[in-house]
Amino acid sequence: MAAKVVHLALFKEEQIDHAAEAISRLHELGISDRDISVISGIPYSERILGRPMSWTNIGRIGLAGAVLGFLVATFLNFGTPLLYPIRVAAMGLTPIPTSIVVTFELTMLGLLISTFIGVFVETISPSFGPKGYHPKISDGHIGILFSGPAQLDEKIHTALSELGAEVVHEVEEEKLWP
Amino acid sequence: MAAETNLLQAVKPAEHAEEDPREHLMFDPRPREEMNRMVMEAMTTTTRRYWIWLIALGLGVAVLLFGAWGNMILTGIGVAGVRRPIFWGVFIVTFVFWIGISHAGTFVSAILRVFKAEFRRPFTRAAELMTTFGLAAGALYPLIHLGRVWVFYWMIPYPNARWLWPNFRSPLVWDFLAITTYLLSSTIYLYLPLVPDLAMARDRTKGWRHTIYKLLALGWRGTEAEWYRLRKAINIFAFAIIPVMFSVHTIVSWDFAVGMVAGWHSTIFGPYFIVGAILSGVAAVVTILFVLRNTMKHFDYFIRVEHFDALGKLLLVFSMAWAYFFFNEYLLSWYGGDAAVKQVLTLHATGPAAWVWYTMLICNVAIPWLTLWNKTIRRTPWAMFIITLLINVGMYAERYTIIPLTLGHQRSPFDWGVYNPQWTEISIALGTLCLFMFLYLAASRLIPLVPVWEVQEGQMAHTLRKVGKAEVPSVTELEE
Amino acid sequence: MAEQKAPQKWGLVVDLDRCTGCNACIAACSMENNIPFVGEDEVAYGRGLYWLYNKREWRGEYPEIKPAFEPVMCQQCGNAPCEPVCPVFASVHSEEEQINLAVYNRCVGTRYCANNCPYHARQFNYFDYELPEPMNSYLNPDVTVRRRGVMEKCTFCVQRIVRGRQKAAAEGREVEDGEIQPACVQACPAGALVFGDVSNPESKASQMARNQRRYQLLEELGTLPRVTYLKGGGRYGG
Amino acid sequence: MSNTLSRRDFLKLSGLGAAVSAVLTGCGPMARYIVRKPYTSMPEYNQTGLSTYYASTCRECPAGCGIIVRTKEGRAITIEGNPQHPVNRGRLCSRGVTAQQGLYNPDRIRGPVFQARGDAGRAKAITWDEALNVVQQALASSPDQIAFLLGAAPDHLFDLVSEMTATLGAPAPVRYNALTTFEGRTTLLEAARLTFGEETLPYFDLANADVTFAFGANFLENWLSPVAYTRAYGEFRQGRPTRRGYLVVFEARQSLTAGNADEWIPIRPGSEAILAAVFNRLVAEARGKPVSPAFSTVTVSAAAAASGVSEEKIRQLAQLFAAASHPLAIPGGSALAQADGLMTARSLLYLNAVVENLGQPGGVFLTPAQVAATDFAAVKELVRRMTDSKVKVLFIHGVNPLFELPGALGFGEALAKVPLVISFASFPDETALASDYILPDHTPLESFGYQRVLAGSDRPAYSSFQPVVVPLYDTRATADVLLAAVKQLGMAAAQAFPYKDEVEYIQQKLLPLIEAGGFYTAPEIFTFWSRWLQYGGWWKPQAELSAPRQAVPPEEAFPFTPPVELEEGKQFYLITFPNHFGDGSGANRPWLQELPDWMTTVTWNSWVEIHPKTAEELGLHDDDVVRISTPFGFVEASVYRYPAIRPDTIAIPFGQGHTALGRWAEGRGCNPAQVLPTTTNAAGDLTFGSVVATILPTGKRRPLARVESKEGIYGEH
Repeated sequence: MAAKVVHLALFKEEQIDHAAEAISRLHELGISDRDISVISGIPYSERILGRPMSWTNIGRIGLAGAVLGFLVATFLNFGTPLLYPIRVAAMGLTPIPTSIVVTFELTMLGLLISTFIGVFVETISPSFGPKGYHPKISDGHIGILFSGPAQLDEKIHTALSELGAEVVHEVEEEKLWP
Repeated sequence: MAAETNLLQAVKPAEHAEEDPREHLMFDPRPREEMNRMVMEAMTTTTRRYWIWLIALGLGVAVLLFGAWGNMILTGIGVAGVRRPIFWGVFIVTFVFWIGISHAGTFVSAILRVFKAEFRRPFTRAAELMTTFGLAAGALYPLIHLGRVWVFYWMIPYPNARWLWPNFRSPLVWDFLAITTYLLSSTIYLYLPLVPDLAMARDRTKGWRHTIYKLLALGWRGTEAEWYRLRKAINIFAFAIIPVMFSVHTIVSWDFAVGMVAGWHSTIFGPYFIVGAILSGVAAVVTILFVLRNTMKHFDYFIRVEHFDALGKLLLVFSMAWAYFFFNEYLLSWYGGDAAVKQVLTLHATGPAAWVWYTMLICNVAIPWLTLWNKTIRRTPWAMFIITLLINVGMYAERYTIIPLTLGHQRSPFDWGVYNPQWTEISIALGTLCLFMFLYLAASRLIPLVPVWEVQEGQMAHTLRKVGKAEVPSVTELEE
Repeated sequence: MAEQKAPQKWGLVVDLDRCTGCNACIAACSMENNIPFVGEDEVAYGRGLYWLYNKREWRGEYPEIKPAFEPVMCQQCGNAPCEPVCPVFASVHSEEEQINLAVYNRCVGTRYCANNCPYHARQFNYFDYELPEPMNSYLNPDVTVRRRGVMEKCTFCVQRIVRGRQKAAAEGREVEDGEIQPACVQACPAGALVFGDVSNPESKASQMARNQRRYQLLEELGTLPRVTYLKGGGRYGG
Repeated sequence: MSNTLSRRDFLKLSGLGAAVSAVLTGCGPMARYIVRKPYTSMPEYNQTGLSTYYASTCRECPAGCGIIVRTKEGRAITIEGNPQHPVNRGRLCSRGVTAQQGLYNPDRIRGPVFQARGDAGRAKAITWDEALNVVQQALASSPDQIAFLLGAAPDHLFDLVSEMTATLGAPAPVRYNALTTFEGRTTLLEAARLTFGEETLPYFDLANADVTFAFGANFLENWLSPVAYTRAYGEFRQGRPTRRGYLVVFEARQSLTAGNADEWIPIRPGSEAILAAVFNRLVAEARGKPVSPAFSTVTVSAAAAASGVSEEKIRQLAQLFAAASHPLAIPGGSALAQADGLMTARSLLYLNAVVENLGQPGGVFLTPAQVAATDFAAVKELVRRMTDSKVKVLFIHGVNPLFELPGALGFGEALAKVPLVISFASFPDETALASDYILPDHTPLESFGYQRVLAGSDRPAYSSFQPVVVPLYDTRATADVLLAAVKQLGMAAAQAFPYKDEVEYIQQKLLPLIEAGGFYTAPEIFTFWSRWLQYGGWWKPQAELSAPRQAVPPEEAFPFTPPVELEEGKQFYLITFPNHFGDGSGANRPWLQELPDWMTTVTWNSWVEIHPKTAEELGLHDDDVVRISTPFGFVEASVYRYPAIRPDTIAIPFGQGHTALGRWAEGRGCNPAQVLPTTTNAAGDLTFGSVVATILPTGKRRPLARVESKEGIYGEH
């Protein structure tokens, strides 16, 4: 396949209907969802734009963290007292009631920390699909990034302009994070 | 503005003199660009007064907090007023106070988010910042009050040379774990929704700010995948942080409740502390919103009378809930007949420091109940400012009653004691107040205090729908 | 050998009918355990470091008034409220002596244990207390000198228990009843304090603890104190 | 004993002593033959890491309890009771266990000084050679112008000085100690002489008594031998399986003894004599005994009127006493410090004869040692001589008269008239600072000596002192100083005292004991000496006290002095009582200062006890500073609202109010000696018992450092 050029179509925030329409047009023009990426200043659900659902591992990472936290808590509760047994009051060496508190806290800590780590890792890990950015996005514009074959450029431009989009050619990948 | 007002008047039917939906932020949309500009301006505008305050508070932190603390480390904890049998004093009172304040952010941000209370949108960040900084101020106290702070790390869960770990049966270790969890998670919870706004700020700044925002925005572009991840993470946090929040103050209450101290050993303490914490936290949010509204540019747009009104209602509910638990404590001890507990509770009201007890009741019950039912008062920001300050005075008095005053009147009258807070303690308590305000003041010019994207998202979902002759406010469910 | 046997459970019996309230126990305790004196202002503010103090309450009205003395020291609870709350295991139960140990070197000074002690038997070093030269000469080398920020309390003179046990072991015999005496017991002029192994039903302390005048401080809290009091002022004991 | 006796030889000798004691005690470091060395070259009697125990005698009060001092690396660590000692049987009081704070007191006088009567500019340290010259010249002056003022302990120094003054032709030494005044010791001795025909202290067998009446005898605190009597008290309460003693104490202010009594009878001060007399009559009647004429005229109603106790109560108590199988009456303390104090003492001693307990278990015995007079009258006489400039040289040892004597006696003024005052004080007390020379003695834990008069011992006993550590400073035993000075005097005096040093003198005094049937003996003095040091003294193996051979009641009818009438609400009886500071010398022991008072739990200061009702009437609150004035002076102290005192009586503890004596004692509280009278009773004892005082608020407040919670105990905030 020939080298694809990345375009960005910017819609004003009130033109959300047009943006959704534009995506359908692109689909019609044979540009698949894989080559389209929507960037926006506020979240629009996939439903609104007629896009396939995104997919993320955050839930699983969070769960894994929770399990890890639970295991650490179990070690602290039931392992460490055995390493150096010290009796306090008439409590057993590894009483259940107190261990529940520690277990809860550490499980939650594991869950929350790993959720964040999940976000972080997924954000900085390489993503596929067109990259590109325009500061207008944070001003509320809805940007549709897509890459299509060069021969379709004309058609696409016409179609998008009809919908009121401001089209940027050949958007450069911007280095937004070190 | 004038044009809009006219427009509103034109639309407003004369016979419906009641509240206009456009008084609500959600029904008073502004273009994203304008809103960005307003927030950025608010963030970058610093007046002379601002710098004076910032420097004064910085000095306050240096002298009142670290100066007094340093002196106490060098001479001994005896410069504080603790004595037998009152081994915990102002430090622990203030600790509980700050941890209580820190419940506001989570409550406003997480609980209201989970229940989709739309009025929360403009001030979730302001509240979350309170959580983080309140915790930062509060978490100092377990260190400050230590007799030997230089060996504080012995409490951290790691083994010593003989493979002796800390005692996980001690509520103080639970405290350590809970506060660590809460501090980390609330900081992340502050940070996650901040990322899109940081990207916004990144796009509008140059120089050192740009560098910082670029770094912190993690390369945010706003792709669907990013939004999806963020939403997912925020959802996980919103649901998970609520039980953590409950656990934190419950564990703080267990510091007292698991003990043998008469007046502490009560199952009611967990919820009692949580309700008190939310009362004091929400009150502090109102206090801060008043200050923000009056000092920061454009904030009168974001923070509106409706917010004071809504938070006022919440405060009234929590004040009642607090009173309910307070009554519970007295009823049960009165009915149960444990002489020691009864004596402690009676002495709170009749002992040498009964004024603290009365302050607590007046500020926590009488004042909210007498004022907050009234819509006009709820919608008068300065009145709310004063009321919420008083509520926090009352909550401080509550903690003071629970800690030193209870410890001072235990089972053996021979060993009763009167606790006198000393200058060091007052200075350190004020010092952490300075720390909190300093951090808040600094943060107010470093991060966008209003979650622009959340406000925009909300405004998008809110419309005025014409039903017959009326324009009815309606909300579209855009989120899943 | 003594080590293979079940641990001795040391206990103290305080016969309040003998106790006169003379405070010799307090002085003896202070000198044995290197307890610093804190001065008038500090005592006035409730910071006197008395490991053992004499609780004097008044009974009756003038002229039928009379002080009721009750020497209170650490009760060495079997189920000690001070122990589990310490985050760093500075307050632990000793397996060998069955008493409540205060590990000064491990203490970080949270003071939680002291709040949780219903007997107010724990004392705190608010400052480093000056002991001018050459007064430091009398410091007992068997007992740690505590620095500021550390909790301290009665240990049943654990150093004497250990010394007594070692002496008996060196001589190849069991510890005799009454051989080991904490400083307060040793000084008590009225013989109101009796110390011994309460797990041995034959020891003098055990026998006294079975007296019908017996009671324990705040028994209802379930702390299982090792100190037993015998009511004073009463009639003939059993 | 030759000069060249080495430590090693000495230890060999000591080794001969049988080691049967429960606590194996060694012999002293023998201060005089040993020089101080750094710990790196440890003296051979020390072993690093091991404790060495020395038996000695406590000298914090004259009772003479046996102590065992645990030393380690040459330092005195703890002081424990000597389990074999007949006085205390291993027990000790708070003063005894804190004696190290005297030894290691940073305010000690560290060497001989020329003091120049407090003129700091001219004060200078001197050498012991210079000091000896001073003492020698002082002793060489006209004998009748020499005076010795000694404390109640130690006895060996008193013996030596007595012999010396006799040889020189000087007046006999005067002995004084505030405690002996507070005990009423002279009155008791005189009463014993009149009643039993022997001038010796009675021994009251409290342990075996069942109903005991105590008039002012605070035997649990300071009286005669507090540890011995407290030990007996324990037995009195719970020592017998089926019998619990019943104690009744008669006094206006509830002391610790009265607080521990089953009944405290708050009688009016000054009514003790008539009450004692009426008990004599009622008990004799109840027991069918002839009533002595001195008592037959006393009526119950008169006694009731005088004392404020109801007739019914008096009869009931008399009945109780008469019906008891082992009744015991103990006179002492403030009861004897009244105009009729001697009569009170005689009546009560005779009351024991009425119930036939003399020489019986639970009764009255006589202690063996003859007591040298330590009476107040002799001190008064000495002060008169000093005032009349008849004393040119005054030696003071073991007593602090400027503090202990009533201010009204004018000892300070009298002292100013003595050209040469030589003090042997170890601490810079008031009197030492007002002396010309301070030639510091060793502190008791560094000294040799013996104490002979052991009022708490149930058998003949001598208690020994030995140094438990080498002397810390450049101090010298006073006996050595005197012996050396006498030797320098030459001629007859030197021949009368051929002793090389104090130890030789003591050994010579011990010679009669070798054959006296003690629980150990030895073929010669050196072996005896080593055992003497090892056991901490010498005593008979079993209890051995003589019963009084006779009992003579007061014969003729006695004109009882009525109690002083008070102007109600304005005047109050003032009671001065010693607490754990003893004669006041304990005030420089920081732990004694920190020790809560028995009854009030006050520390570190003086207070004035006022009944709460009276305080309310006077508008006084706790901690208000009031001025207590008597015709003899005034003091100021904070109010303690004391619920166990007669409403017409106030009380101040003795022992504080030092203007000297080091950092812990100085400027603390008030000295009630300043308000005491100088009048004496028939036995020559100070009548401090019913001083009339007025209270004047000063408007100041000085909170008392109390251990109790004022709020918790008295419901005040």
